[in-house]
Amino acid sequence: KCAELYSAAKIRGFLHLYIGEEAVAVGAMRALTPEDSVVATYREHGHALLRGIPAGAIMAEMFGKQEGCSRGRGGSMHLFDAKHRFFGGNAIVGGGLPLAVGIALADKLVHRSRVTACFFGDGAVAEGEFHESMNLAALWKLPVLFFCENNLYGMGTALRRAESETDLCLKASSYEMPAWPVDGMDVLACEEAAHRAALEVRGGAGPCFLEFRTYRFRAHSMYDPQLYRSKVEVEEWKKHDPISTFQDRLTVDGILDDAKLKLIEDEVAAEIEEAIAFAEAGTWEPDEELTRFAYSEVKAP
Amino acid sequence: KCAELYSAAKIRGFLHLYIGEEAVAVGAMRALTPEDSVVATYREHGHALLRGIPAGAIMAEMFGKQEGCSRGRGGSMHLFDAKHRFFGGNAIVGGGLPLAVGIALADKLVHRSRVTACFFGDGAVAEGEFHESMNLAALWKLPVLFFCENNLYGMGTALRRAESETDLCLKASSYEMPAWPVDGMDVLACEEAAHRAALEVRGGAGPCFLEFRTYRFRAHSMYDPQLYRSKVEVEEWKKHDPISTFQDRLTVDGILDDAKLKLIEDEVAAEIEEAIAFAEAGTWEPDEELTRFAYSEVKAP
Amino acid sequence: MSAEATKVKTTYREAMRQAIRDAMNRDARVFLMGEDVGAYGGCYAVSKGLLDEFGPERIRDTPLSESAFVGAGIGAAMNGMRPIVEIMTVNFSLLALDQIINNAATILHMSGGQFNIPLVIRMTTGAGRQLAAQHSHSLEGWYAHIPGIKVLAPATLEDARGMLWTALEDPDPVLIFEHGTLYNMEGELAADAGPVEIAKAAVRRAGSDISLITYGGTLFKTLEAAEQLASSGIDAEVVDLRTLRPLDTETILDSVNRTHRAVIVDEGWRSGSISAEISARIMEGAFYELDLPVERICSAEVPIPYAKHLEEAALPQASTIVATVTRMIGAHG
Amino acid sequence: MSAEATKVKTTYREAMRQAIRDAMNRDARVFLMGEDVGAYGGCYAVSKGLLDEFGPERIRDTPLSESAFVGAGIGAAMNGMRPIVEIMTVNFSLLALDQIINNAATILHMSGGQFNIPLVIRMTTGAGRQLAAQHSHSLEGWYAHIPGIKVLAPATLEDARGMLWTALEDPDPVLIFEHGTLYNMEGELAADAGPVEIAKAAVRRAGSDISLITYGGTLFKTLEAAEQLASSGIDAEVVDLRTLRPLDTETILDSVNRTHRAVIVDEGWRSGSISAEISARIMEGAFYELDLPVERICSAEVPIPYAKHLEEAALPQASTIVATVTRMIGAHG
Ligand SMILES: Cc1ncc(C[n+]2csc(CCOP(=O)(O)OP(=O)(O)O)c2C)c(N)n1
Ligand SMILES: Cc1ncc(C[n+]2csc(CCOP(=O)(O)OP(=O)(O)O)c2C)c(N)n1
Ligand SMILES: [Mg+2]
Ligand SMILES: [Mg+2]
Repeated sequence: KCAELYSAAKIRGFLHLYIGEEAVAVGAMRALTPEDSVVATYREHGHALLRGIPAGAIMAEMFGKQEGCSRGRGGSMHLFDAKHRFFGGNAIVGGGLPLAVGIALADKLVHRSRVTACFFGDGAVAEGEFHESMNLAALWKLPVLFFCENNLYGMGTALRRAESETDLCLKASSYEMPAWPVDGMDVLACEEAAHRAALEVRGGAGPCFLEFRTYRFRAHSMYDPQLYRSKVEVEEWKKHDPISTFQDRLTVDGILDDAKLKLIEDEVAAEIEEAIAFAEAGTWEPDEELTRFAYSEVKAP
Repeated sequence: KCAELYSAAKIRGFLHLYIGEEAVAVGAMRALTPEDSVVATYREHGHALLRGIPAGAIMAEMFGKQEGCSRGRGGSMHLFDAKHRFFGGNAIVGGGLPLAVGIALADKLVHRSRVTACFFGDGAVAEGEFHESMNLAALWKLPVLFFCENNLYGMGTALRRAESETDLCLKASSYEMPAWPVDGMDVLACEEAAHRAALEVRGGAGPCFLEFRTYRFRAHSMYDPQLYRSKVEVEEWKKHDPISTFQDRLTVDGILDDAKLKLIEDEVAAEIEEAIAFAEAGTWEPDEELTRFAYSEVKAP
Repeated sequence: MSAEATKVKTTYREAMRQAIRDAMNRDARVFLMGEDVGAYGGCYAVSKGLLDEFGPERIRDTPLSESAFVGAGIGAAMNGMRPIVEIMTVNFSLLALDQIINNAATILHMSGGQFNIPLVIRMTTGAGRQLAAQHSHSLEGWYAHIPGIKVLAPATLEDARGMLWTALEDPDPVLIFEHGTLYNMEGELAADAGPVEIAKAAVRRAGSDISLITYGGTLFKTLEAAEQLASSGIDAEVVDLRTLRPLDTETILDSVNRTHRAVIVDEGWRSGSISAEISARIMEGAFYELDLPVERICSAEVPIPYAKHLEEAALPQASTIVATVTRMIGAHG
Repeated sequence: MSAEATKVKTTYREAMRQAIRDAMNRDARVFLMGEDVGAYGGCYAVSKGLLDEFGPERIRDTPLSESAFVGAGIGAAMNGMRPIVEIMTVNFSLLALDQIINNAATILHMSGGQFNIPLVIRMTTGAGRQLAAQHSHSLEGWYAHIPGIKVLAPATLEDARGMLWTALEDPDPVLIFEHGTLYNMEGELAADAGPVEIAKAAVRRAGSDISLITYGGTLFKTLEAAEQLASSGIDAEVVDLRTLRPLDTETILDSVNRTHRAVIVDEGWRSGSISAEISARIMEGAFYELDLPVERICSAEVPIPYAKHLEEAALPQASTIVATVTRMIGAHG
């Protein structure tokens, strides 16, 4: 568990993307079985890793090597893995929600008790696709877990400058969809809430909406000068760093000590080294194969 | 007033479209000044007429004559009139809402105290453009009157089969937008509610949402076999026919008697005759002008 | 389809309905989803009666949410189903274009070949019914620009009946465009008519003087023109593209190599239409075979007007085709 | 722009920013609206600093609601304003296509000429930055199919600086496509540089052996290829289309009539690209002037891959242009 947590955290160091929000994916993913489906965004490295996609395959994908989980065709924003039922990082904000609705619809039509977890940010809530997907899922009582990672910003736009009503759970209610907020900086709270939601959804009660209240410590992307928020605000949130706070708790509870911590950190460091080595050793897909995968090469079963 | 009411009703006889819902447009339009703007749907004949577009120009438009209010280019679904600030019948469900938001934004930017009335049906509520437009209008506190004509059906789809939450006012609330339901079969109730809403919106309080609860007596369109609703249901609603009920009330109050009624009916009949005559007498735009109006012929001021 | 097969009288609409019924019976993974496909019976009555036959789970009415239900079709296809998504009219498909282009057309590629999308999207296209500028676009040729999808334009009863199942068997997203003026078309269809291949264009009328290349709603106007031309001694060949992506260049060049003249008839707006692509391919593949430049007869570059006479003037008509061909051949005996 | 005018060093990004600033100062009806144009400074930093200069009313951040804020731009334009709407990337414009095609492009016509829409929509287009298949489309040529809108593709600093104001003065909707690889392009611009006309294509390099017709992101690759060809004795003319709708056919035919050979270089996918339209127009207007068939160099028909080497292989490159031209001219002394 801690190893997951750590690796989910550290591996990101490579692209500075999910830092600060680790608790959400770590907690939420633990509510899912291998049979369930996951739809994610371009900020999906942690999710992919937690879903079980090998760190090496993810790293290789970012390198653009054909050993990558998307053969180097997708890159960091488009990690896919059919075996782990990871239906991709989607780089169109809101674009993954209709897919999740359809994946869940298929499960319902053939009476499978799977659930589909759909991760998206607070910024996606303004998109029409959010509205249409929420209504469809609720209207048809589909097994979708809408996991909203509310980090208070969509790029440089603060939630209060994007939504006339900033209580996102209220929005879910307007579709008659059960919804509740979760402390996204507390991994145990995230896990507990996700479990509860998954239980209801799996039982056939229809979709559920969770608002994970979290914060992005790093810039939105490499190019982001962060003119839109104050250092003070960021520092304030860093006090709630899900990793260090969880660490402290484990230490107090006597579960973790410096020796164990050292062990884990070494483990993670090694895993990262391995992943990078794997990616480095990866090969480039030959140019001749350029036009592959525009269309299928085999007939669908 | 009654003449309006009647003509709004009777003239539709020509295309069987708005019958049963007349009270909404009649009541709502009375809250607007000539300076205000109107955005409507393809079911806009009554609205256009009430807005002051001459019946002849509307009839000519349906005939496809160049004397029509859109020169015969738009037809029954696309009545336009710049002079009366009638920004068109829009035949994309939900497609008019973003336009209304923009029209209101322009008024706000130049500090005009105009309001923009946007009519749309219950079916439009499921569209992403509804969601995005409601949020923008509320977020920016724009002077938009969202007039939802809830006739319980979108073509053949009953509201309860289209929305997980059928209380449309609840949806408006999720954008922090004031909203209330109105008896759409009672012309005086419609007028009163529209006045109240217009007053607030004009005062700068931001947008307002009214749900006019009404019913479409006729088929959705000529082709509609109405397999989706029972005759009984239709008959039940017809008991609340806004015209006959209002007529009865006026008669009881001694405002209307058979003589006056006869007078009005003759007046309307004459108006319709005139409109038809005007349309008949209209001319066809020459084929040589086919490609006009793809682009402007004069520079914009 | 065997030649001796007994024929039955039917319409394009019924042929399409039979195709849906057939697909639903063949494969439990198939379901139909769209606005008013069920209780209303389909806005053009194509799916009329199917709700009673297959029930609301498989003949699924949707709210007005083009983007979400098209996206849901993609998701369902990724998760084992074979959805048929109906969009009432091509104009409304613009509301779902993000899902079609950013997801349906790219996911197989972005996933390095892991997730194919066996989805069929049907929609009505074209003008000719005085529905004005928001209900009369012909965008099938425009869609044909997008890699990752296939685009079909069934014009005959056989293709209305036969293309759907072949499209459903295709592992990738297939868009089927049904021209609104064809639904009421009556004709004879073999009682045992079934799936047809979608890889090749078809020569609907053999001829030696000029190739008239068209598809969908303009096929019959073109055939009519060909008959008129015949009476004045001009023997025109009529090629029905049938599939707009991928284009069957071989059949096109084959015809042009025999006739040495070509006119493309396309209801799309001229600039950037698929007629331009065909002209360019003839340029690239048969330049030295041409007796004279390839010409195009397309819709006028204006949103389709409501007035009947203007709408007719905006669209390709048999008379225009006859006049153009006569001029071209007159110029070169 | 006077020849003696003092030059200043600038970038494409700064030229575009200066154009926006200039427009905001010229006309109080102008405002900029889009995602992160204000507080964030623009996703490509084009509008950086303008928020402080003009305030949040006129440099207006929007939520992620492409359809609504593009539609709001249309409405505001219909009600007296001159909005500049920024869409971050061309792919996201697919979410607003209903508003662009069903409203912006049709309302003037549907209203019989009553409501014109003086709206400008700016967006980033093109590949070359490893952003993969959902951020790398080149759809400007595809948009050029739609009557009712105009489509601009500024490639030079002069056009980045000058096209915006001319577009704002246009009574109808104008789409401006800015290729993502150009923002950092540095160069000299006249200090007094201002509005430019948008009606004509420009010959960026005069030549007599062959016409290389291109625009936007591939202009400089084509000019580079022309230089390389010159060193091997082939004198290529380079035509920059600048405006994709309406196309300046005259300048194109003019060039081909002089060189008798042509290659079109276009980052769009080959099938149904604007390169096809240009080839077809040359077929129709200069067939008898051609020494050999017009060829096209376009992007491979595949969603743009992430891997750098594959992305490069997918796009037109100077080397491909040189090889193609050499082969063509080699074949015909
Ligand atoms: C439809 C669309 N519009 C705009 C963008 C550009 N964009 C990428 S991420 C982003 C912010 C999204 O914010 P949020 O949904 O809160 O996710 P977060 O990045 O905060 O995790 C934007 C505007 C996009 N990718 N897709
Ligand atoms: C985007 C879009 N989808 C579908 C249609 C086809 N259509 C026209 S009217 C209609 C029903 C709309 O219902 P509602 O909004 O309740 O308006 P009403 O007709 O009841 O007044 C539909 C589905 C359309 N015009 N636009
Ligand atoms: Mg966010
Ligand atoms: Mg309704």
